[in-house]
Amino acid sequence: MNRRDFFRVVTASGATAAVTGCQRTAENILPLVVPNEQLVPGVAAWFATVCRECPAGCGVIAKNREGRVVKLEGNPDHPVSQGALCARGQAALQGLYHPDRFAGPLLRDGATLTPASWDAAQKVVADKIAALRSAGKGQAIALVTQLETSSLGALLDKWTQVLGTRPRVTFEPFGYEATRAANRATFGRDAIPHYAFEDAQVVLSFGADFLETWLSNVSYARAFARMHAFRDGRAGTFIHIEPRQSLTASNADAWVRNAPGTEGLLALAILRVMVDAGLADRRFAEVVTGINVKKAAADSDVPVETIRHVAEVFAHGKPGLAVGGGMAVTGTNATPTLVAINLLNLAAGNVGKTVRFGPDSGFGKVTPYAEVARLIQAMVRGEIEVLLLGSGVNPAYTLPGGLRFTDALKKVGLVVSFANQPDETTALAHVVLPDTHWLESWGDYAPREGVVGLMQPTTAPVRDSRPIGDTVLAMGRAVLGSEEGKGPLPWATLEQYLKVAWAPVVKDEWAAALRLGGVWKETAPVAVNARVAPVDAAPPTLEGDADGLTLLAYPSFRFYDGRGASRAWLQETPDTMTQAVWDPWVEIAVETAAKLGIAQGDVVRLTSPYGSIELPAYVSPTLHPRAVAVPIGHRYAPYHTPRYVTAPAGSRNPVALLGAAAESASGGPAYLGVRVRLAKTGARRPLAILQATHDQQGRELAQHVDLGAAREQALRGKPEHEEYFSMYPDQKYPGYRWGMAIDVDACVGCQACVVACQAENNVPIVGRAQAAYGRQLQWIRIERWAEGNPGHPTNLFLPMLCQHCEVAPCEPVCPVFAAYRTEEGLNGQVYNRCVGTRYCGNNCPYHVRRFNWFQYEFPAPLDVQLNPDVTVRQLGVMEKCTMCIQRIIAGKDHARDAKRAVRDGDILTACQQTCPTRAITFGNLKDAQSAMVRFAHSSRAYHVLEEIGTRPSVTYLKKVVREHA
Amino acid sequence: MSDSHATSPTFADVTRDVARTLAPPGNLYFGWMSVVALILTAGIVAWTGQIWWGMGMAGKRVPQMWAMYITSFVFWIGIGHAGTLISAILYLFRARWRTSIYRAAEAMTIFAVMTAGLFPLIHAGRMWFAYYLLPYPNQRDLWPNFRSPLVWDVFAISTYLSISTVFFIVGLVPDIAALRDVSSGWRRRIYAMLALGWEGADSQWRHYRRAYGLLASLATPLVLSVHSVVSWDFAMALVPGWHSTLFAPFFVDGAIFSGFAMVLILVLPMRHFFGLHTYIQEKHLDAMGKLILVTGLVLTYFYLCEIFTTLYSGDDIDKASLFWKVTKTYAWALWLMYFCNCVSPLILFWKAARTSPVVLYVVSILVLIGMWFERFNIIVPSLGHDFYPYTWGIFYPSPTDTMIVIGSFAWFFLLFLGFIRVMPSLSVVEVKETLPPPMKDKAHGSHH
Amino acid sequence: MGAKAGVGALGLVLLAILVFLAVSSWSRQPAGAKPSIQPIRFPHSVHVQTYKIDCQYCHSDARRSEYAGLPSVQRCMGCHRIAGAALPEVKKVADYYARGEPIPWVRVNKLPEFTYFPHKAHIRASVTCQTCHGPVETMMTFGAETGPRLTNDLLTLVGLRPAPPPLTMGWCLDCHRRQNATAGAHAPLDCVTCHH
Amino acid sequence: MAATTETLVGVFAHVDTTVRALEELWAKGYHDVTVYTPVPVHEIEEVLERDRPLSRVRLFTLLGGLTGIVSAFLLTIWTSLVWGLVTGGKYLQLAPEGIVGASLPPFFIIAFELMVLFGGIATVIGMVVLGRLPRFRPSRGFDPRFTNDRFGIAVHCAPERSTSVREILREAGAEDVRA
Repeated sequence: MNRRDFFRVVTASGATAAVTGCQRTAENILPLVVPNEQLVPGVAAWFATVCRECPAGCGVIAKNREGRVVKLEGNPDHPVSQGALCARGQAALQGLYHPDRFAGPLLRDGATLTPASWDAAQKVVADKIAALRSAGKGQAIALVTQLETSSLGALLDKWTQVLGTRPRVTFEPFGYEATRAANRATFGRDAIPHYAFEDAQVVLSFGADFLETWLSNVSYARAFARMHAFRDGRAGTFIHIEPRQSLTASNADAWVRNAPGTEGLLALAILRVMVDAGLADRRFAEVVTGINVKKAAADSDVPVETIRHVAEVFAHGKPGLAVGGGMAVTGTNATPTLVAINLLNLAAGNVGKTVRFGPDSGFGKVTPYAEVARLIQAMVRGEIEVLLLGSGVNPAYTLPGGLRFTDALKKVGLVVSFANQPDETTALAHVVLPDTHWLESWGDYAPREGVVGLMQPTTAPVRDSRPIGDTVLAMGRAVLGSEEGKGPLPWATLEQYLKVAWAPVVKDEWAAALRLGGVWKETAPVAVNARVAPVDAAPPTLEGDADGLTLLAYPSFRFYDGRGASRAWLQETPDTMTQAVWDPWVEIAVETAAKLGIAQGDVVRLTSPYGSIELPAYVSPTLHPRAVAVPIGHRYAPYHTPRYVTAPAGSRNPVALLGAAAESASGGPAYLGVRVRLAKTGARRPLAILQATHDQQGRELAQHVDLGAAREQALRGKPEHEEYFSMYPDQKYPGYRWGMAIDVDACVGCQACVVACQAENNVPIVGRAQAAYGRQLQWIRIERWAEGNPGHPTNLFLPMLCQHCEVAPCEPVCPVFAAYRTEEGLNGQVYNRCVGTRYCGNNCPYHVRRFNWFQYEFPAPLDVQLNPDVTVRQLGVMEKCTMCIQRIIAGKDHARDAKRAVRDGDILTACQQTCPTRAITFGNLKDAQSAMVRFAHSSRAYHVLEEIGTRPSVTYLKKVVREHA
Repeated sequence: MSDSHATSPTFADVTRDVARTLAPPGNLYFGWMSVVALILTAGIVAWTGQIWWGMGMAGKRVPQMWAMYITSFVFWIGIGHAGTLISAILYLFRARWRTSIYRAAEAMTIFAVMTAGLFPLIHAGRMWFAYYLLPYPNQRDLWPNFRSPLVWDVFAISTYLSISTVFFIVGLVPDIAALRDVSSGWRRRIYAMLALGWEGADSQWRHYRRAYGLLASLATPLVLSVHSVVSWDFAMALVPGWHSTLFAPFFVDGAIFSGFAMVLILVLPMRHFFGLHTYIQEKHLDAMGKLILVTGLVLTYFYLCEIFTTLYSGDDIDKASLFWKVTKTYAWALWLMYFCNCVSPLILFWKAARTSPVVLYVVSILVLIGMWFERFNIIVPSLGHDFYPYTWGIFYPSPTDTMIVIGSFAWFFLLFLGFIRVMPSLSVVEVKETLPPPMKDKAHGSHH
Repeated sequence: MGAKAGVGALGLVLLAILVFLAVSSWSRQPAGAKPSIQPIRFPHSVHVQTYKIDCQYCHSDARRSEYAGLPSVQRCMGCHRIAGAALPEVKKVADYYARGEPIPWVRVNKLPEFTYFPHKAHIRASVTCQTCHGPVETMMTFGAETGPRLTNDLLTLVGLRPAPPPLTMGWCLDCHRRQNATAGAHAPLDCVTCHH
Repeated sequence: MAATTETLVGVFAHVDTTVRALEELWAKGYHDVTVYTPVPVHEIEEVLERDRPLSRVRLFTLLGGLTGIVSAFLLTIWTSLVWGLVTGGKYLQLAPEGIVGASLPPFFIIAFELMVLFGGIATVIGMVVLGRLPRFRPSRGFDPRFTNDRFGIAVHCAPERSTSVREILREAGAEDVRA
């Protein structure tokens, strides 16, 4: 029996586990026809695979219950994710169970796509290809896919060769072409190295948003936490240079706001200061002779002292690490800028230490944007007659407006899309051959040299879809007229090809490799020869009005290039900096807003030479006044509207404003390439912002301590604490007493915990209007508290969830004991007992209790994702964080099976499990040896609103602020 | 208004005048009834929608998980208090002027409590499980949480409703007997049933009088306790602006204040339309006016105390909450409340105002508005600006909760309008008691 | 005389409360579904009593999962390929197997969906199946009548048709408390253990 | 039981005449008397209550109130001991070492409310029982005027003494005397 059938049978049995409502009608229980060793109904089975929500390629494990995937977690054995997973990865389930997924192949019939059989749809494509081939026009066939580093890529390349088509184009909107070009120039190596953040003492980032989307955000966030966390009185330093206070910038010990496009100037100025101060090798003197620090300071809007200070801190950190990237570092000067950054790394002696060539990133295999642009030009000339677009590729949305992709596509006779849900490109396609979701697919993926993750189906296909590999093989054979097992394309399926390809690697260890999630080995750094030469990193040339504002179009950490946007979980997860959900916005500096009379929520029209978009304004006190910033990737899936949000007409995609030109040195796109004009439209569309204010009003919710003081306290211990006094006897805990420690210093505000919690605990989506009105349901939220100068604040990220107070204000007010304190120190919330008086919600000083204002729906098939261990709440009941009581029960159950007590680390809450920086620790407060208790007794420990006397079980650790970073 | 007894009515006059109020009503009455019924229907439709679609139909949110419904709940409970005060406390104090209004006031109490009692149900997210709050033996072995102020509410309000009703019915029995004996036909049969065979025999009166006195002495502490318990819904909570030991007396006083206003609102039209000027005289209005004035002044004192204790407490969060209430989004509601409750009753320092039905009516309406907003100001702004700045927010009423609150007034007036046409809205017996007893030998009776 | 009557009246009120107590505790609602017709007339008594098959031979997930599980059709056929192969009801099983279809059994014991009941923990604590499911081994048709209906109770009294015990919360709690008090067990009494 | 009694009813328009009649009857030793009044009249009660014990309604109130207090404490404490759930760090539980916890104050509120409730209901029950209510048939001496504006004295006496009674009532100023 093959795997897919096997899942299908189990799925049939799983269908009995109804999850919502309390129906009392007779229901059927379907037993398996054939028993299955791996899947026991009621017991989770875990399958390792690779996350394909972005090209970072994190290893994940999928939790399968009764044949249905219900939760994703980072694969703890995988070297990239190391057990963590970001918000986008967590939300991949919503792609799998997306209500808009195509039910099967589609063929265009006039204006609409109509369902067709696989045979018919494939035949249309195969016939066309065959016709072109026989006419000798193989070059009129083009295949564009997302980054496929391993077997699938190889198979597709083989396919293009066999059929004599154009070479495959690997299209990634964020391809890091300039980094490759700079490394080519400096090190003679066309590659993106591995950056060892964890080994650095000082990280100097020029716009590289490595905590959001840059290269491999989970892996780098974890490494960053290791480097930056306060441990034994020491902590690394992180300096970030960017015109906008991004999430990454707000995690920096020092954020330097520069004028857009001046990163290269600054890098060279820093190098100049280092050389002048004797902190760098003399051979760098020649490359910086032409650099005037004062002029660079004036051009970049950064004070000279700051440049000197940054240089000093960077030079003294041994080793340090300078990274550059992000969308502000694209455009006409991208390669010189990155060369300058390379020089900094060279000068500080970081290459080979923290900048490691050898374990090169898979991003090196991306086809440069310039070639994609050439393909589009060929389309415009009518040279392309068949265009095959793999899933994950949505050029109609992600290609710059200046390229006029949509017009070009109209010249193509047959556009074939393998996307499995509708997007801007499938709307223009002639044939849709839906690819399976990656959670349903075989495959492999190498995020970097030496690490190859194996992908396996973790569930039966939710909709009638086929792996792209299988489809092209079938079509290829049809074109060639060959049979399975024969000819140049003998493999029946991608699975077969994969197993053949892997046979020499894994030999007999196939099952073990599958279980582990892939094969990885240490890849030694490769020595590189550097070429030190002067570089001109003058600010980029920008198109558009000279007096316009520089447009910073940057990828949203929630949606990447728009791939994640169809996931409602991500839409409802707030952007940490603005705390806005659903709608995109244009970030406008206060100065600009005041000048133009723009208030927050005013709809503003942005016009560039290539188009215009309309977005509500977010007035930012931190943005550089010469810039406006718009996140990329905000789009709505059909089922979102009007169920959750009403989408205004017109484009809101900032990429549409960009020009087509590629940077000459690297062939990369210019996300920093245009100036835009702003105009008020007169309309208003207030943003759905969850946080009322970023000002703590002195309430010390998120606390911080200076590094010096933290060192002092770490040595001497915490100052004495006022003893708690009560007229009532203390509660006794016969068994465990659960608690949590959250390190505010480690939290980077990535929101992964929010989505993990949503997935684990069946938290519904409420939609834009409801969320804006304080009715969002997430059990955990990341608050951003800004301290100090509003224009240049220190941001503190505070994950706030139920504090499980020992003297909980919510409990005694409940008339029916729906809220009560368990014997294990949790605040229990019994949904079926709850009457909905909401008294507890009022009385909770933290306002972490959530109320089911309506009967929230889980549009099919999203309901299949629901965690069977957690009740789906009815309308009118209160809910809140349970500290994953279902995981606690499972953990205790396993411990009892092993006839022992629960040990530290046996139970991980969903938020803790997914946290890339390990900011959250759960454990038994009665176990003095547990990591949680050590945190709770740390000198940095405090409780939020301690003075109320609620005695929370959640302890926070103060953020450590570097006073002179 | 018959002028046959311009000086002092006789016992027979009283019986006749009261019986007259129960004559078949005219078009004006039915007109009002249908208006009220229509509004009530709209309220019921709104409630039905809320049950069907969920609590989200009302304007509640985080942080204002309580809003219009609890405001109205406290408002109506407060209204009820004046009735019990008049019927029980003033009875114990032998305040004879109460007799002409106490029946109407008592009915108002019961209907107000019946209205108030709806609101916890309307407010509950799953009202169909509201019975979980009752202590009844169940298969779950689970009882209510007697530490919860809401369970205290259940006990206090159900006791209050029961005792008020019992007190009311006990007071009605001799009156219905009197009506029975002057009416005929089906009315007589119904009254005969309700009168329980009351004859006014000495053996009945002696137990009746004793029981009535005992009920009055039970109702007196009860009326003080009920609003104290209601105030503890707030005072027991942590919310800044709620967590105050002042609340019990503050609420009780406010309750009586608003209750008297409602009594006037009900009694003045009754006096006008039924021509009861003989029984509800200027001195009655004057006494009511004085009570409103006094309770209003006491309330003003409590407002000042509230502000003073907050400012003096040194609690920054409390102070921030107060400052916000006084100056920000909801300031209009606060200042409206201060005007209605503190300033508008001051006109009653003038006797002319106290005896003018028009002035009294206007002041009463202002007081009711002010007292509704007092509860609103306690609930909505306090919650909107409490401990946690992340969730601070502004509450906007929705059509549903607005309609339900308006509907509750309709429900109350519907009950009252129905009552005055089927039951004696003036106490026959007690009014007779206040008259000089008929004496043949006038000199003989003079020492009373 | 009068006072006596009053005391009598108070007594009546108390009596009414007692009657209410008795009635409400008697009327514990059954948790099982209405009797329904199973696709195959499966006699537990024959399998358990005549052939001495252990409960967990068929309901093999009970010891490792939340659910007790039903035997796969293959497991049924393991015996029935030969045993009783000619019986009409067994032929139905064979037909399902031949078609590769699961048998659409009708659920009998169903707890509300807000209740998490793990069989595994109870098996580990050596709770017998009969404790909750009643003397299944004597039943020709399982769960044809569930819950404490009056007729059922009366029939039980005279030893006719035994009813499964009521799967109500109070009943669960009684057992947990009894086990903790007498057997030194650690049966949880935390609400959220079962309701989460 | 050969003796039959006759009921003579005197209808009075005034309180003082009624009192006069009563005093006369008392003086003559007629104590089996029912007085009907539209309102309770102090002067009449004074005569009637002279040799009667106080109404026993208050005994009902006391018993009811005490029952309320006791049952409230029983209910609250017993339910806590049955399942002593902890809320807000407060509890009252049955532990192996006895009753633990100190969460009693809220129970006084319940006790107070139940005291009033039970006391009030018991009072009414007392009134109903002692006042022989409800009465389904009018008593022999009742006249509908007695609930309006007339006072009545019904004297229950042996038939042979009716003349004397009639005389007394007339003397006192009865408007009408009937059998």
